Amino acid sequence: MAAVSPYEMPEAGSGHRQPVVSMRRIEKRFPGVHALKNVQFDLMPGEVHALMGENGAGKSTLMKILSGIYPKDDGEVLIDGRPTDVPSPRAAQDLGISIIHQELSLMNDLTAAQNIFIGREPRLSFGRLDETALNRRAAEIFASMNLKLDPRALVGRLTIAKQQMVEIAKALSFNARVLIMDEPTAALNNAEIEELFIIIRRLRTEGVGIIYISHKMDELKRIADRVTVMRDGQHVGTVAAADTPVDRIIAMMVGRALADSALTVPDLAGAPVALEVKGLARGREIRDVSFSVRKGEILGFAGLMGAGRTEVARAIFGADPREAGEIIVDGVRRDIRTPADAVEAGIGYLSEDRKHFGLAVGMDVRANIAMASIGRFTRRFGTLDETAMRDAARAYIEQLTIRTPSDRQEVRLLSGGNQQKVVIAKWLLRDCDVLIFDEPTRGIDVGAKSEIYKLLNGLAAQGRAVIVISSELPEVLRLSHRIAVMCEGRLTGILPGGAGTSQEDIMRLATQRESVMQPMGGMQ
Amino acid sequence: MSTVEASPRASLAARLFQSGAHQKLLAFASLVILLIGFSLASPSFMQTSNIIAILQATSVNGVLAIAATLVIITGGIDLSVGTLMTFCAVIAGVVLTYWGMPLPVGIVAAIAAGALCGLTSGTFVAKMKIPPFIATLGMMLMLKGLSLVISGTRPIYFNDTPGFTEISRGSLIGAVIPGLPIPNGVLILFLVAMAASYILGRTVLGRYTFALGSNEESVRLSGVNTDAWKMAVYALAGGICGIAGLLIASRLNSAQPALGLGYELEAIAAVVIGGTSLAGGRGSILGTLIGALIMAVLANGLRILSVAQEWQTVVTGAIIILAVYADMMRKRRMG
Amino acid sequence: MSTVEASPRASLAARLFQSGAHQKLLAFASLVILLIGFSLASPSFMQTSNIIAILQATSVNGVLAIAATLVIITGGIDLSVGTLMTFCAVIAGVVLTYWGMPLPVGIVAAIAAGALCGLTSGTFVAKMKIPPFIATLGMMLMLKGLSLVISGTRPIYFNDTPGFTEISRGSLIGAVIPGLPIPNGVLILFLVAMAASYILGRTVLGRYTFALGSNEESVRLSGVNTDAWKMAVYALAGGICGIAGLLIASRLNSAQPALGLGYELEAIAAVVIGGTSLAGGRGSILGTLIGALIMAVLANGLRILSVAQEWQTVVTGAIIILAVYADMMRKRRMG
Amino acid sequence: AQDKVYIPLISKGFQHQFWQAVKAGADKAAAELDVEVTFEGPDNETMVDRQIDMLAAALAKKPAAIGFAALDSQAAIPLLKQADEAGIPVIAFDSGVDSDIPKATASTDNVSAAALAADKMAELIGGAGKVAVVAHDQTSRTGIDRRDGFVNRIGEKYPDIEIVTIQYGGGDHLQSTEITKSILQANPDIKGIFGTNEGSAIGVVNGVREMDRKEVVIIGYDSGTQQKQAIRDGLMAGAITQNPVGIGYETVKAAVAAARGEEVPDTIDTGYYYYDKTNIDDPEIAAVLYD
Ligand SMILES: Nc1ncnc2c1ncn2[C@@H]1O[C@H](COP(=O)(O)OP(=O)(O)OP(=O)(O)O)[C@@H](O)[C@H]1O
Ligand SMILES: Nc1ncnc2c1ncn2[C@@H]1O[C@H](COP(=O)(O)OP(=O)(O)OP(=O)(O)O)[C@@H](O)[C@H]1O
Ligand SMILES: [Mg+2]
Ligand SMILES: [Mg+2]
Repeated sequence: MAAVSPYEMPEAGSGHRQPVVSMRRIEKRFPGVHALKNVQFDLMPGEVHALMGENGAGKSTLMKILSGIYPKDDGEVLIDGRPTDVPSPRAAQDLGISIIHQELSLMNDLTAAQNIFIGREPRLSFGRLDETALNRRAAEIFASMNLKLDPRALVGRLTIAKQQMVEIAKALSFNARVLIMDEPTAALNNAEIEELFIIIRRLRTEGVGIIYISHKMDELKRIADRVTVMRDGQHVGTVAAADTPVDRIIAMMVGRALADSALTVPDLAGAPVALEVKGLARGREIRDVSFSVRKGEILGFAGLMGAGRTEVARAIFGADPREAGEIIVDGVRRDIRTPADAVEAGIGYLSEDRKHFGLAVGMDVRANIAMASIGRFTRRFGTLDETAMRDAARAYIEQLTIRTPSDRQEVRLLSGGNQQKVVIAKWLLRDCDVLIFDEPTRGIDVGAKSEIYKLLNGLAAQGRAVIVISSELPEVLRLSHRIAVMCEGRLTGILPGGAGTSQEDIMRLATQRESVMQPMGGMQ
Repeated sequence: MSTVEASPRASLAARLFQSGAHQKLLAFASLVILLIGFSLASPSFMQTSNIIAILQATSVNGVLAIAATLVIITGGIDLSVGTLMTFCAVIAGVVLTYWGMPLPVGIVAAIAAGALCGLTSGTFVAKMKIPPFIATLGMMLMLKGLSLVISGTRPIYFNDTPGFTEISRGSLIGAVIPGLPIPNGVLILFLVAMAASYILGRTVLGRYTFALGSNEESVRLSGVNTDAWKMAVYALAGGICGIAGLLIASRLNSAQPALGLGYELEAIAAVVIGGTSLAGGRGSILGTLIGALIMAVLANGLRILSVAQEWQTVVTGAIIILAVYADMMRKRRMG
Repeated sequence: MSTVEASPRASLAARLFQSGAHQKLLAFASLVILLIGFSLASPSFMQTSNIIAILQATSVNGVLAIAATLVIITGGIDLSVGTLMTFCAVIAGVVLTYWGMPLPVGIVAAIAAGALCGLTSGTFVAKMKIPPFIATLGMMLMLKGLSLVISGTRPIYFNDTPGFTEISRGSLIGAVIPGLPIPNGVLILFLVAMAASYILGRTVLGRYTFALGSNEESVRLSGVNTDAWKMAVYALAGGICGIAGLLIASRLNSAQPALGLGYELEAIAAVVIGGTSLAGGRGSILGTLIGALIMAVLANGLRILSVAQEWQTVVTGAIIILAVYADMMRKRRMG
Repeated sequence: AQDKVYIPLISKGFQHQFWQAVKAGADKAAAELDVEVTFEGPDNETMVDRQIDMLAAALAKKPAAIGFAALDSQAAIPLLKQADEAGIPVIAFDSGVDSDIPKATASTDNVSAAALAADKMAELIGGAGKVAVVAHDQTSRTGIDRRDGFVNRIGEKYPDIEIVTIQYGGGDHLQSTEITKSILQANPDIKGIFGTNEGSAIGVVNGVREMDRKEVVIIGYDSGTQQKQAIRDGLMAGAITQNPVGIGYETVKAAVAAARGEEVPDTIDTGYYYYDKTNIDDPEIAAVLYD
């Protein structure tokens, strides 16, 4: 592909300074995948350069080359205008390049502070650790991020969002000149995203160059100076964020314009109740949660991080124990103790943490898609019908445009977004009456996102009950027929969907602390 | 969707290979090198009788290693394979010699006892959440003691059960093809390998075996009754140890209650040399067979060369490391 | 930020506990139950002489288990601890008896030999990417053979080195407090435990030990030379095995070249009973000490009760499982 | 329960038939003399320190006397001294203890017994040819004595006999079988093999049978059902037997006497015999064989 791009390449804000990073003609191949083809990219000091593109476009791969994780096959990397080798993560660090990876890569058995300073521990003589200084410095970083987190908390016990904040803190602790953020906000809620933006703006004024990868289009305008778009491993163009409409960027990403249909809330008054939850409770995490979903309905769940939405979903699904509460599916009280019971009762749950709870990443796409539906592919004597499994897998690969060389590719080799699609395919194939989607679009590109919205609407239209837990309020508003809002383990209210409800309405309920609690929510 | 795939009914041999297809079985090269090396070093080595001796020497350890492979693929480990083998041999002895039951009853009893003990280990692991290492270590000790208790710390002989020694020593193949007196023990090893390979590659149980080792929690959250499947794998492995028990008892024409300790490490070594990962989620029966063969060829070859025993041990250790290293290198080069 | 921390210089005892603080050492309860049970069952059990015998019996396995703990926390496993111990004992024998060097030279030689062998295993694992199970299995076999080769398959006696037996059998404590004739072997176990615990909890090496077991890739991506640190951990573990070698040689007044096989499983069992996870990333020395004590108390108590030997094995297996189960239950209840 | 005289026997092993036969003799004496006997030994003969732990536990029970088959005399000396100081008489059995603490030693002379096996082997193969040894242990006292007794006698008296290889199978039946097969494979002209204990001897028999080399002369050691059967079947030429039941019996008897303060003889030679098809049913031989 020629380096000629159909779009102009505007310079970053101030003057004609030299790019701090310049990547030229980058090539990268994996077995079966030509991940990067003749890619150009540059970064000015003091700019926020957004890197956009569909799932599997090659964004993470490009950044891994820049940060010394993958060797490039061809092309050159210039740092401060000089051709430079980045043979290892250590070399990248020494060059002042710091990266927040898309997939969390923390040591769960170590504390937050220990994670942040791994490899750079403050030391006393004889290799002794200065734990006090370690915790103090971590606390300082957290304070600068306005983050309330105990530096001595074990990372494995933190929520994903908190873990993501630890990753960010770690990247910040390097005081790098180049900061790469690969989907830092995928697991964050609005408040945390605001804090992150404050940090990013501060760094920008300090002259740090920031590469920002995200699938959240609304963030572009707010934070990016320039936008580079990639498609199919190729550089499509680089534009100034301020004077390029989002639609145009989307068009560059997906190669066409996306038509977004408005939400129409169906009248479900007469529809039978598919799932009813009564008095669900466990300790301080879930406090007397009751609600119901009708067939054909999409019930959104909104709330701040740690509000307990995931806990509620897992308790319904039997993944965690519950102390009290009834679960009624299709009018029948079901005794759900394990996920197997839940699936038996027709409930499916797509977890928010695909790597740990959604996928067997060492297995292939086909096996993962079939994982919840093996019974359907079992013939006499327990043998598997591989042909049927293959056909089913391929159908979903096509329907969800999962980018993979074949259905036998190991899932760990897919890009993050495509992995998420595999989990979705798994539950679509299972064909449940009640589907709980926990953050279904985490890490999914705009094009695919609208595909998934279509899909969720389609599921509802087929008469299924759909519960969508999402930390993106626009998404909740865009999808939900009704919106349940949680705060501190309680259901603080259920709002009607559609134009009548605003983000502010939701936030009010989401921050409704115990003191102002009123008996509300529950059954309609 | 159009049909692009190979024929869905692959040949048996293809099946044996298939479950380890993405595994790139390179331990094979080490085996070939060993074979060539020993052939050059000693003319006694590459003779039919010796090849058969090697195969026969592989049979018991091979069957045990297959059992261990299944458990290891789930991400567990089974330290009890050796003493369970002995326990099953003792059970066969009790049923056949002490109770005087007919041969098939003894065979079924040994395999059933193995499956039951495997199920027990599986229950410890799946239901009681005891780490497999401890659950099977405890089982190993318990079975070691129980074998002695049941047998009265005496070997049990099978002199009253004509035909029992045929299980391992006879040669059905030799009866058909006179030039090829492959003992039944080897045939049984091969059949067990085929069956295990089929189960791993083609059945629900096999699919879950890999899935459990790959990410158990995600499988559980897919609505699979992971505990039950895990117990099934341990039970299957136990049943296979029962077969090993029959093989060794038949070969020694006796159930030796004190035998079996130390066999677990040898079996696990064969599994790992064969490329199965102790972390679970990947592995193949063919690899394990090759691993077991490597161990047997090494032992046989060094003995044939009359290498001093202490040096045999040193060389064995070094070659195990080298074989796995060679495997690693090639895997890395192939990406 | 204000100071929130506890005093940075904790007491020695607190340190011993600290690295296992989040571990909730509940194996301890099993130990207490065993102690109470045996005391009630036999008056011979709770006597000073017997308690000292138990501690003495713990010392060698305890030190080995500490070495194994370090490697296990990195997510590896060390099967060579037993034969490495023997190898170091033989080296001490060669240096002291065959070469007639003074005692300190022998001590240094044994520990250095251990560290060197550990470093070799570590190199196999870190540089050659051989799975720890295989690397240390190979090492175990090589060392087993080499001990026999070097010693000429004969025990080496330390009769010409007066004072050598004092390493384990003498009692410095008893010299100070006459009523408490705790053998030096036990003192050494305690000192090794303190040191290991300090290293784990307070030094860079300890930090990387846990970090490697928790997520090696992430440590590597943080720019740490993971290979070097891993090799350091294996070398340290090897050095500790060298101390175990001195202890056992001193206790037996001889280096027994054939000893050591099977000790690795016992050491690993102590580690796991003590709550250290075989998956790596978590564990404590105190837990390991308790695990080793549980094994020693069990063995001694059952002997004191004159339980038939075959039943001793059965009961040991069952109690190991039960102890870990009890631990699991309480951990789960405490979340 | 401690009113009965209590005598623990710490042996070198437990699971092997030989040790079970010793135990049977000890139990017999215990029943006759109305004393309580326990019998314990480590899993294999390398575990010197485990044996010491067993001895320590036995001493803690304050027995009237102790029977002890030392894996390594030196290693046990501190504990034996402790016993001596506590006035607990020690009776050594199976092989001696290099110390004057034991009041008596009930044992077999393994070296001369193995030499007898060498003589028989030479006689059966006509004084010339290749032979091999499948031994049970490379480092234990019994293993070394039987190997050396055999090898030295061949070296001294039979210059035309060549010992081609000595390999060790740990007394494990299966391993000894595989070893034997390798030896037969590598030496097509081998004339005889000596197996130094029951497991080794049975392994040799199995190996010869599986390789169908029935012309090879096998001499075994100890007894047991299979070995006796092999001798009756003519597969094994003959074997050395000790008198394990006698060892156990005499040990307990001497221990009881010593506990009562009676004089006991320094050494109690329990003897050894060569048996083959011709004398296996003699009452004198049958009495010392076990199943
Ligand atoms: N290690 C690997 N082996 C094989 N293929 C890989 C590997 N890493 C990435 N790929 C492939 O390279 C392509 C680019 O992946 P990359 O992770 O860079 O995408 P991305 O743009 O970051 O997507 P997403 O938005 O989903 O994170 C994908 O098709 C992916 O499957
Ligand atoms: N692994 C864990 N260990 C300890 N506490 C946890 C863990 N996971 C969640 N929590 C706590 O449980 C509570 C509920 O968290 P949950 O994840 O259900 O919230 P949520 O509403 O789904 O928010 P999120 O947007 O983060 O998913 C929070 O207080 C959280 O800190
Ligand atoms: Mg990506
Ligand atoms: Mg959540």
